[in-house]
Order: sequence, then C-alpha cells, then structure tokens
Amino acid sequence: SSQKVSAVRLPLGYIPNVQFAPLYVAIEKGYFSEEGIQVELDYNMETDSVALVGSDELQFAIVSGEQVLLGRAQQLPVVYVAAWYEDYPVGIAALKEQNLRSPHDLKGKTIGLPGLYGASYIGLEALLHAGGLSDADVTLQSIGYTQVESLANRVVDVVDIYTSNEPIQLQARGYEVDVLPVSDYLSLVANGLITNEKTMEEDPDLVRGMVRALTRGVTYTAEHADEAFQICKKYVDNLASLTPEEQEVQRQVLEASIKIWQVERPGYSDPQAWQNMQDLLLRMELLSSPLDLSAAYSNTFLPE
Amino acid sequence: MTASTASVISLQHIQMTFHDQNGELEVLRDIQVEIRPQEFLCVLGPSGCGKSTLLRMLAGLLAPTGGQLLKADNQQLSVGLVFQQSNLMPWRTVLDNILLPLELRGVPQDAALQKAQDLIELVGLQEFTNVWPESLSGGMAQRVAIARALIQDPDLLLLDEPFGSLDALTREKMGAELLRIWQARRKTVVMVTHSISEALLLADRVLVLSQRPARVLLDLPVRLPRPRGEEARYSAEFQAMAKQIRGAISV
Amino acid sequence: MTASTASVISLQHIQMTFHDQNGELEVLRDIQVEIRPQEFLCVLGPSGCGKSTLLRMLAGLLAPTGGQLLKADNQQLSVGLVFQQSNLMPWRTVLDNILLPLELRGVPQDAALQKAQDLIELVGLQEFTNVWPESLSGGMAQRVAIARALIQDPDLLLLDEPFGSLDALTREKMGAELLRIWQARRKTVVMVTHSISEALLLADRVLVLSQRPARVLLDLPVRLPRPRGEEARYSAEFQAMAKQIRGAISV
Amino acid sequence: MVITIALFLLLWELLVLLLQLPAFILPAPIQVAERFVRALSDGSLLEHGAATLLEVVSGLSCGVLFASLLGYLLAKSRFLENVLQPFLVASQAVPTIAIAPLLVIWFGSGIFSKVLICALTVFFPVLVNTVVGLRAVPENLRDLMRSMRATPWQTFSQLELPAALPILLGGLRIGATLSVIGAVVGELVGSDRGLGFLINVGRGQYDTALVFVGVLTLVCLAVLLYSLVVWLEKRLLRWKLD
Amino acid sequence: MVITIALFLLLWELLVLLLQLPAFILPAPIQVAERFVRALSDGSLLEHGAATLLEVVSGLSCGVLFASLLGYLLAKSRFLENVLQPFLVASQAVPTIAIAPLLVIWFGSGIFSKVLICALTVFFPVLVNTVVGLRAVPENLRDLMRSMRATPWQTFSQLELPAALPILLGGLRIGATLSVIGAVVGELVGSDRGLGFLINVGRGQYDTALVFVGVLTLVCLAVLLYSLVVWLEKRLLRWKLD
Ligand SMILES: Nc1ncnc2c1ncn2[C@@H]1O[C@H](COP(=O)(O)OP(=O)(O)OP(=O)(O)O)[C@@H](O)[C@H]1O
Ligand SMILES: Nc1ncnc2c1ncn2[C@@H]1O[C@H](COP(=O)(O)OP(=O)(O)OP(=O)(O)O)[C@@H](O)[C@H]1O
Ligand SMILES: [Mg+2]
Ligand SMILES: [Mg+2]
Repeated sequence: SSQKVSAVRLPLGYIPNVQFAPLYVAIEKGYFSEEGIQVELDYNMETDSVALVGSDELQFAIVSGEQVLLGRAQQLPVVYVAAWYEDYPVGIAALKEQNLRSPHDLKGKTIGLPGLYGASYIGLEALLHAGGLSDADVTLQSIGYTQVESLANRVVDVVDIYTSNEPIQLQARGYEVDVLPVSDYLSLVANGLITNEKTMEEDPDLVRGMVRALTRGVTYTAEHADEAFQICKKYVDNLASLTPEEQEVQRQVLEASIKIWQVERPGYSDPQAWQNMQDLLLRMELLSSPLDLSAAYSNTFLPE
Repeated sequence: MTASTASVISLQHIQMTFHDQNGELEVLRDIQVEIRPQEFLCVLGPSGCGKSTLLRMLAGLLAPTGGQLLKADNQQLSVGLVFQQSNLMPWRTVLDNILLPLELRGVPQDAALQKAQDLIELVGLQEFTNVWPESLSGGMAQRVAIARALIQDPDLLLLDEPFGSLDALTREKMGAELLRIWQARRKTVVMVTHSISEALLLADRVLVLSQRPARVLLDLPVRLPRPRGEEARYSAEFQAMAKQIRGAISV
Repeated sequence: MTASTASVISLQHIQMTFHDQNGELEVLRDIQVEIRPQEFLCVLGPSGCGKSTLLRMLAGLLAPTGGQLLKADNQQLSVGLVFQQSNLMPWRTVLDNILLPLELRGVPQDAALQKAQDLIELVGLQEFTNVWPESLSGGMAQRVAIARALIQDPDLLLLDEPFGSLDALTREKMGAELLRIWQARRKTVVMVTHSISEALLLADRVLVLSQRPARVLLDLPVRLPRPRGEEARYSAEFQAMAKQIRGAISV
Repeated sequence: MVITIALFLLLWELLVLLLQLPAFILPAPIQVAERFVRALSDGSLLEHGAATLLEVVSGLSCGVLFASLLGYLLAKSRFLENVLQPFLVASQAVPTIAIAPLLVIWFGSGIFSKVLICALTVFFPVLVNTVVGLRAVPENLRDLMRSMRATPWQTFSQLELPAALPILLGGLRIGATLSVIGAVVGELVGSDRGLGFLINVGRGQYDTALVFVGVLTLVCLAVLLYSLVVWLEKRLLRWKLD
Repeated sequence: MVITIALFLLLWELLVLLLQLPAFILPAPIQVAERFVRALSDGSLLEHGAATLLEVVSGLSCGVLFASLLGYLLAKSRFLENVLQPFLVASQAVPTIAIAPLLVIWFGSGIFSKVLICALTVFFPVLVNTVVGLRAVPENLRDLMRSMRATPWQTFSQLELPAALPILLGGLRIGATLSVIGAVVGELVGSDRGLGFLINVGRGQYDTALVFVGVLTLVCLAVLLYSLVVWLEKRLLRWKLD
C-alpha cells in the first residue's frame, strides 16, 4: 500500500524468548510491513510499559490483563485491544511426591513465588481462593525467579510458575511434577496488546494494523510450530547455540505456549474474564473500587 | 602606600595573633623593621618566639593580624624560602626536587638541568642525584632544600635555620657559598639562625627578637669588613657584638 | 654470645650497606665500639656519614648487614629515642604525645600525668600542654620529643641531634637538664651532635666518625671534672680536646 | 542541610512543572508527601522501613568488620594480597541475579541473604581503603612505636588506626552509602518485606507516589548513615579540622 | 596469579563434588569450559563482551572524570560539600529499578542509560577518595608551592595530584571493580546486548553453563580493569614501593 510507514516500539517486558514466536513470525512474514508498521521489539525488563503507554511515551505494549486494571485505577488511559493468550499462564507446580491434586491440597504447604506482586501473585491468589484457602493457610516465600532450582532442592514444597515454562524445564531434568493451572479454575485476562486512548482515537488504523499483524502471527505460529521455531532461532539469542536436547526443551515450551493462546477467536477478549479479574483484584484489595470495564478493553479492532 | 624606596619590605607595627583551640596566642607584637635592598639580615631569638612566623609573613604565606607589610613599588618579589623542615616532595628525586621551581617557571630543560647539577655539586650530593628524599639523611635533605631555594635566584631569599642539621664543617662551607652567591647576585637575604657567630660572620645586620610576644630587642648593624675569615672571630669588635647579642638574648 | 659484662652494647665489626634503586651504598664499615654502662657518649661526624643509621641500629630498628651487635646478658634494654625529626603524632596533643610511652607500658594515669607535667615544665611548654603538634614551632616540637624520650626513664637514651633547632640559651638549659637526669638516674646515653663544645661539656667519651663509609676516626675519653660550668670551656684540656676533635673531623 | 532540602524540593517542583510528565511517572512533591502520610499512618512504611534498616545495619556492621579485618591482613602481606585480590574483585563483579538460585538454596529467602548481599556491597570499598590507609602510615612513626617496643595491638590501636583514620572513614562513608542499595538489591531478588519490596509493590500497582515514598525513605536512610559517619569524622579528626 | 586460578578451580570442583548440586544449578568447571568454547566459536561471547566492555570503559571514564572534577571542587569548598553531599549520597541510594521509567524516557533504552548507570556506580567511591586524598595533602607542601607562586594548575599537577595519588588510586581500584557491575545492572534492567543480557538469556533458557560463562567473563573483565589500576599504581607510586 502507499500509506506512510509508522515506527512502533513494542515493549515485551522480558528477554527474547520462544514464547514471543508470533511476533517473530509476524515480522519475518511481513505482517507488520503489510500494515505499514515498522516494529522494534523492546526487551527492557523493568520498564513500566503501562505507565509509558499511559503517558503516551509509547503507543503499544504487551502486558497482562491485571496490569491494565491496576493502571486504569491510577487514571492511566490504557486499553487492551487484543488478547494474545486465552488462558492465564500462571499455575503452581509440585513434585509428584507432594501429591498435589487440587488447590485445596495447598493447605499447610510452603509456596515459593517470585514476590508478592505481579501476575504470579495474582494467579496464586486465584488458586488459593478456588481451593477455599487464604494466605494464612499456607506459607508464602518470596524466592525471586528461582522456582526450578528451589523446587529441585526442595527449598519449598510448591512453586508458583508459568505453566508453559517451568514445568517443562523440570520435567526435562527428570523431575516428575504435578501442575495446577489457574485457568482450570478461573478464566482471567492474560497477556495481550495494549494501547492508549489517544492512539485509539487518532490512529485507529494503526491499532487495527497492530492487532491484525499480531493475531496473524499467533495463528500462523499455532499452525506451523516447526517453522515458527526455526524463525525463533533468528530472533532469540542463544537459541541456535543450545545443544539439541536443550533446543528440544525450548521447542516444548513453544508448544505448551501455543496451547494456551487465543487461537479460536484471534484477539478476542472475554468479558467474563475481565469481570473475574476485577473481582479478584477487589478481593485482594489491589483495587479499591470497581472500574468501568468496558473502557478497559475493546474488541472493535479485531479483524473480521 | 608602598615602602620607602630604601626598603624592599617594610614591616610597620606588625602584629600576629593565632587563634586555636586554646584561645589566642599573641606571637608578634608591634614589629617594626625595614629590610633594605641587597641586605643580609640575620634574625635570632628564643625558641618559639615567632621567627618562623615572621619569615612566613615575609614569604607571603601568612597575613599579619595587625600592622602593615609594604613592598617596594608594590612589586611582586620572587621569593626563595628554605623552611625549617626540609619540606621535600617524597615522590620527586633529589634532582627533581631541586628542579621544581624552574619547572614551575617553565625554564627550558637544558638550562634548568645544568643549573641543578651545579647546585647539587655545590651542596655535595652528586652521588644522590636520583635518590628519593626518604633515604637521605637529615643534613642531606636540608642541603637539597637549600639548593632548591638557590636555584630560583630569587629577589628575596628567606632561610629558616638552613644549616641546623649540618656539621660544623659543612655548615661553614655552605655559609661561605651562600655569601659568595649573595655577593655575586646581590640579593636580599633574611636568615634565621641560632648561632651568634654565624650571624656575625654572614650578616649586614642582626635582629634579636624577644620572648613571645616577640618584639625587636636589638637591631644591630654589623660593620665588620668582608671577607670575614676565621680570624674575624677573634677581633674585638666581633667579640663585643657577640656579647651584646648574647646579652639581648638572655634578657 | 653476649657482650662482655663491662658493656651495655658491644658493636663488633659492624657493617651497614643500603640497597636502593641506585645500587649499593656502604654506610658503616667495620665499626667497633663498646658502650659501657652509665656512659655518656657523644657521636660526631660529617653530614650523611651514618650517625643516625648507627643510632637506629642501637635502638634495634635496623639490623647490621655485617658484624655483630651484642647486648649485655642478652637483656632487653628499654630504649628511649629522640629522632632527628621530632616525629610527633599529629593526632595527639603535646601532653598525649609525651604520655604515649607510659600508656604503652600501662603506667597508671595519675602517676603518668604527674610525670608528664613535670617534664612539660622542664621543657618549658606549660602553655602548650593541650595544643596539637601542628601549631608548634620547630624548637618546641623538638622539646616535646625530648620530653617523650625522658619520660620513659629508659636504660639506654639515644638522642639524634636533640638540640638542633634550639637557640643557644634553651640548648644550654636542656643540656644541663639532661645531665642532671643522667647523673640522678645513671643511665647510658648516646647522643649525636654537631657541636664540639656541647660534646665536651656533656660526654664521658666522644666518638668521631669519618666520611661515608663511616669508620671510627677518634674515640676520645673526656676526663674533665664535673660539673663542667661555662669556665670549663676555657680550660687548656678542653681546648686541646676540641682541637683534636676538630682535627679529626677535618680529615 | 536546610538549604539542601529546600534546593531539592525546588528542583523537583521545577522538573515536574517543566517536563509536564504525568504523575504516574513523576509525581509532584505534594502528592508524594500526601502518600507518605498515608503510608506512615497505615504502618506499612514503618514496618518495611524497619525491615530494611535491620538488614542495612547488620549488613553494614558485618561488611565493615570483615573488610577491616581482612584489609589489615592484606596490608601486612603482599603475598596474601596478590593471592586473594582476584577473589575479592570477583566477588564484586558477580551480578546478584546470576547467583540468586544459589543464594536461595544456601541461605533461604529470609533476611540472611539480604544481609549477605548488603555486606558484600559494603565490603570492597572498606577493604580497599583499609589497605590504602594502613599503607599510608608514616614509616618514621612505625619506627617510633618499634623503638618503644609496642605490641602489635598497641601499634594498631595507637598508631595505625589513628593514622589511617581519615582514609578509613572515607571507606566507611562509601560503605555506609552503598549499604542501603545493597540491602535493597537483596530485597528485589525476592522478599516480602523491606523498602525494596514496597517499591516493587508500588510499581506493580502503578502507585508511583508510593515508589517515590520508598525511594525517599531509602535516600533518607542513606543520608542518615552517611551523616553518622561525618559526625564521627568530626569527632575523631579534630586534630585535622581545628 | 597462577596460584589463584588453580586455587579457584580446585575450590569450584570441590564445591561441585561435595554439594552434589545438579548441573543446572552449579555446573562443573569442565562443562563451563566446554560452553565457553561454544560461546566463543559462535561469536556471541565476543559480541556481548564487546558491548559490555564499551559500556564499562565509557562509564568508567565518565564516572572517574566527573567524580574527580567534582571531588576537586568539594575538597576546596566545605560549603559546596555540605550542600551537595546529600544529593550525591542520594544518587547512590536510589535503586535503578525505581527510576527505570525515567531513565527510559530521558535516555532511551540504548547504550546511554547503561553508561549512565555505570558512571553513577563508579562515581561515589572515586569522589569520596578524591576529597579524602586532596584533604590529605600536607599543608607545608602547599606552603612551599605558594611560596613559589605556583598557579592553581601547577599546584594541582605538581602537588595535589601526586600527593593524593595513593588514595586516588584506591578510589580508582574500587571504581574499576564496580564499573563492571554498574554496566551489567544497566543491561539487566533492559538491553538486548551485553554480558548482562547474555546472563539473562542463559537464565531464561536454563542454560546455567552460559550463565557461568557470562559471570566468569564479567569477573575477568573486572580483574583485568583492576589489574590495570594496580599496574598503574606500580608505575606511579615507585617512590613508595622502592
Ligand atoms: N633507608 C635508607 N635507604 C637507603 N639509604 C639510606 C637509608 N637511610 C640512610 N641512608 C643513607 O645512609 C647514609 C647515612 O645516613 P644517616 O642518616 O645515618 O646520616 P647522618 O650521619 O645521620 O647524617 P646527618 O648528620 O645529615 O643526619 C646517607 O647517605 C643516607 O643517604
Ligand atoms: N598555625 C599556628 N597556629 C597556632 N599557633 C601557631 C601556629 N604557628 C605557630 N604558632 C605558634 O606561634 C609561636 C611562634 O612560632 P614560630 O614557629 O614562629 O617560632 P620560632 O621562633 O620559629 O621558634 P623555633 O626557633 O622553635 O622554630 C609558637 O608558640 C607557636 O606555637
Ligand atoms: Mg622556627
Ligand atoms: Mg642524621
């Protein structure tokens, strides 16, 4: 097309990883350039993407649903315009010997989690609630991102993890684990594309283009996992240098990720998931009052 | 106001009071001295009376708390100062310590080096040209300090007990050299010493300070003919002046 | 092997060679001296010949590179050393500097304080008891160092030009005090000085060292009767010995 | 002090006014003050501040203690210095995140690992300045002590310590300042207490004013510790200042 | 040096043997060596190492430059010191994470913010030691320079610099060592290049041997920089060592 090229910096909040395969595929296959977008992936770990998008320093970011609500509670005009993940990717894992069958089995356990904030904490709270437990029934230990090591060394009984990553790492190292994903008990809003109200109003085509490129990437990746993995090798540092066995693990991570992506109705936000998220945050007192949820997300930019 | 043309520096009613943790200490009281051009002035006085303080004032390191210090034609006198302690820079060799003043003035290397080597010979330290000051003996360090002051060829040479740690022989030799230089270049010299005979052998004028707070007890012109050899010591005039100075000191 | 009972310290064929960046420097060559108990020994010699080195050796700060240094009965002599530089601790007041040796020995506060105050009076620094060394004059600092050595009441008192920066009067007074203390306590004293008359007025024996490498040029017993007043200077014996020493130094 | 604070607030206001950044990126002083009062009244600031203070004080004391002990040994022995130096330098170059698993496995997720990280942060500057300080002790004063047959302990307490003090206190200045960040870095790795945690919570909830409250409290803690060292300096170095 | 390395490898092997930790927590030296060769041959180590080196060298130079300039001013003026000290202390107590958004907004996510964090890390120890060093210049030598009518520049270059050098070099030792971690902290916060990034990637992929390769390279970098300062010290402080 003859339209101008828009440069977009897209913060992902994490280092290059196979879990970002749809973006690599979308770049590689030219989905972004077809929309007249030149995207630059930003791997800053500690950048407050929501704050930067809210202040219009950036136009887009990939963040998790609860962050949108927390941000909006602070008057940040961010809007969730496309769901990438269908399932909330958090869960808990324990070695088989712990006999973890349902959230209720968490009672009395020592649970290691990165910290009392962020998606991991929210997912854990959802699980505890599903099991009819409260914080007082368990021992929470903030162990940073050392879940695999801590579980392997039995520093804690249970760890709070991303379902598509740590369990696979543990299994690959010969640890038999049980995993309870949050999504089995409650539907919550997971990672997706956000923008701000200003961009939405002033440049809806850009938003639409971003959403389309992303969702096409997700769909293509889900259908062509092998090819996507090969593309990842170009974008994910060190991936090509891993041993075949280690690469196989990463491959499994990709496949586990695909399973929890939104592929049925690409980009679609489920209102119930938003309601659930808000209820959870209110219960956790992370929100003090309900928000206008309809302003927090939009399905209007989704491709037909 | 400048000093009368007859003086290089004129000290007028100079007062100096130090303030420290124990309160005030009056060191100089109403010092009134004219230092004349090309004069060789020796200053004597009891330990702790204020001789070094006076010298530091002449060098411009210290401002009097009272009175006025006037310089001839307000000109910037170049000053060579030999401190009571040798005050060498431990990170410079003997040669480099002596070269320091010339370096600061940007004198060309070759000329400076020649001058420095001559002076090192004069103070008898050829063997120690490239030695760190730390391994010098007390007297050797003092000789380096003397060489460093002389190399500047200053308008005003201030010497604070420069020969204090030297043996009698070296002391006499250094005194004679100093005199030779002074006569050749005709600079103004102010020298603190504790030796009455040294003062009388070298000086045009001897100043005796009192106990703290120091006042000028005696301002004695020494009109002995030069050169003053060993035999000068035994002249009646010398002996009389020595006695007069000793008398003033013992007050 | 120990020194013969007649000696406190016996120096046998002592050699001292320094090694520095410029190679070797032979400072002492075959020094052979017996230091007898309760003796007052004065050491003279040209600047840089090795007097301070010898004293540092006696104090046990330096090991000879050749020969032997034997102590009577191998006993640990207590040593009081006045360095050529006053060597005060800048973070201690005058009083605390003088008290240091007693503190190290754990002498009770009261007794120590009394002693220190007596000595401060002796060296004439009452006004400066609580002053930092930095604001002392050169001579005052030297007197503090003397007081610090005396307060130790050591078996062996080593003095390196202790009166170098003092005026004639103070110098005489300090010499007299030193003599009084020495006579009362009968300690062994080794003192480096550049003044022949001072040596003759104080010492039992005078040692003259040669130019570097230092050998003993003259080992002269001074058998003048004590006390030696001002009039002793004019005795024929005194003059003869002074001449002899001067002769040795001028070699 | 008053000047400094006034200057600081002025600069801050100016920044807010000039840059026109939204409050969730750079809140105005008044907003932070308001949040501060809230955090104080609900007790969270005190709780987390106290936790960090405990870590800082323990870490700082341990760090200074070990650093000065080891510094003393290294100053005495060039051999030991040559052998150990690379290890000590290495201990400073390892990012905490890289050894976080080992820390958690060996020291648990409790206060101990935070104290350790804090102590490690403090360690090196204090060590280096101890060595430099002790090496700067004038040789002639050593001779003096030797001539008086001072014991090693006396030489240390009466000579080496006071002579090296200006430089040692410089090390302590640096150490005291760094100790705060050391403890917080430990908290950021994984903790449910302390100002680092509070900052993380604030960040997670886009409560930027709370982040600033946490940061300012940290800064105050650092300035307080630093001022303590300066006060100590004023007392101990009277001979230099008079 | 050889002793140290041998000692280090021995300790490491012992740790691995004694603790029986799985390789993804603590790999054996041989595994790390093998991974090192791999990272070297695929060019990633060189690329990321070079990126970090660039940040470290720039950050260190800037940090040292500004710290010594400011240190000079503070040493001359007690007033300036009293006013600015709290700010300087504060600059050390703010955790990078708390101001990450501001850093990104103001300095972007490129190399500049890393250099800045590195320079800030280096800054304080160098500053403090500059002040302590300059304050330790003997007053009598100042008098000497004054009596010779030395210009301020001459006083600086011929007196203050050499007299303060042992202490300044101590500050530089600390600064050089910390510079590495400073740059890496910047990279950990956000970057797609550098050893910090490599370590992060290794951690993310549970490629622990790579993490160790990254850490060891960092350590070597730090030891190298430190050794440079030691070498400089040996050359410049000949008068102290002879
Ligand atoms: N630590 C050292 N390293 C190298 N040489 C040294 C050292 N100490 C002294 N010397 C040298 O030894 C010689 C004798 O020095 P010493 O201090 O003993 O002389 P001195 O007789 O006391 O002279 P002065 O009367 O000038 O004090 C000098 O040439 C000096 O340079
Ligand atoms: N910076 C200072 N602060 C306080 N008092 C000082 C200072 N400098 C010197 N004094 C005092 O001034 C007096 C005179 O000192 P000065 O050094 O001038 O004596 P001096 O005549 O040179 O003595 P000496 O012959 O012993 O060297 C002394 O009492 C000394 O304590
Ligand atoms: Mg004087
Ligand atoms: Mg000597």
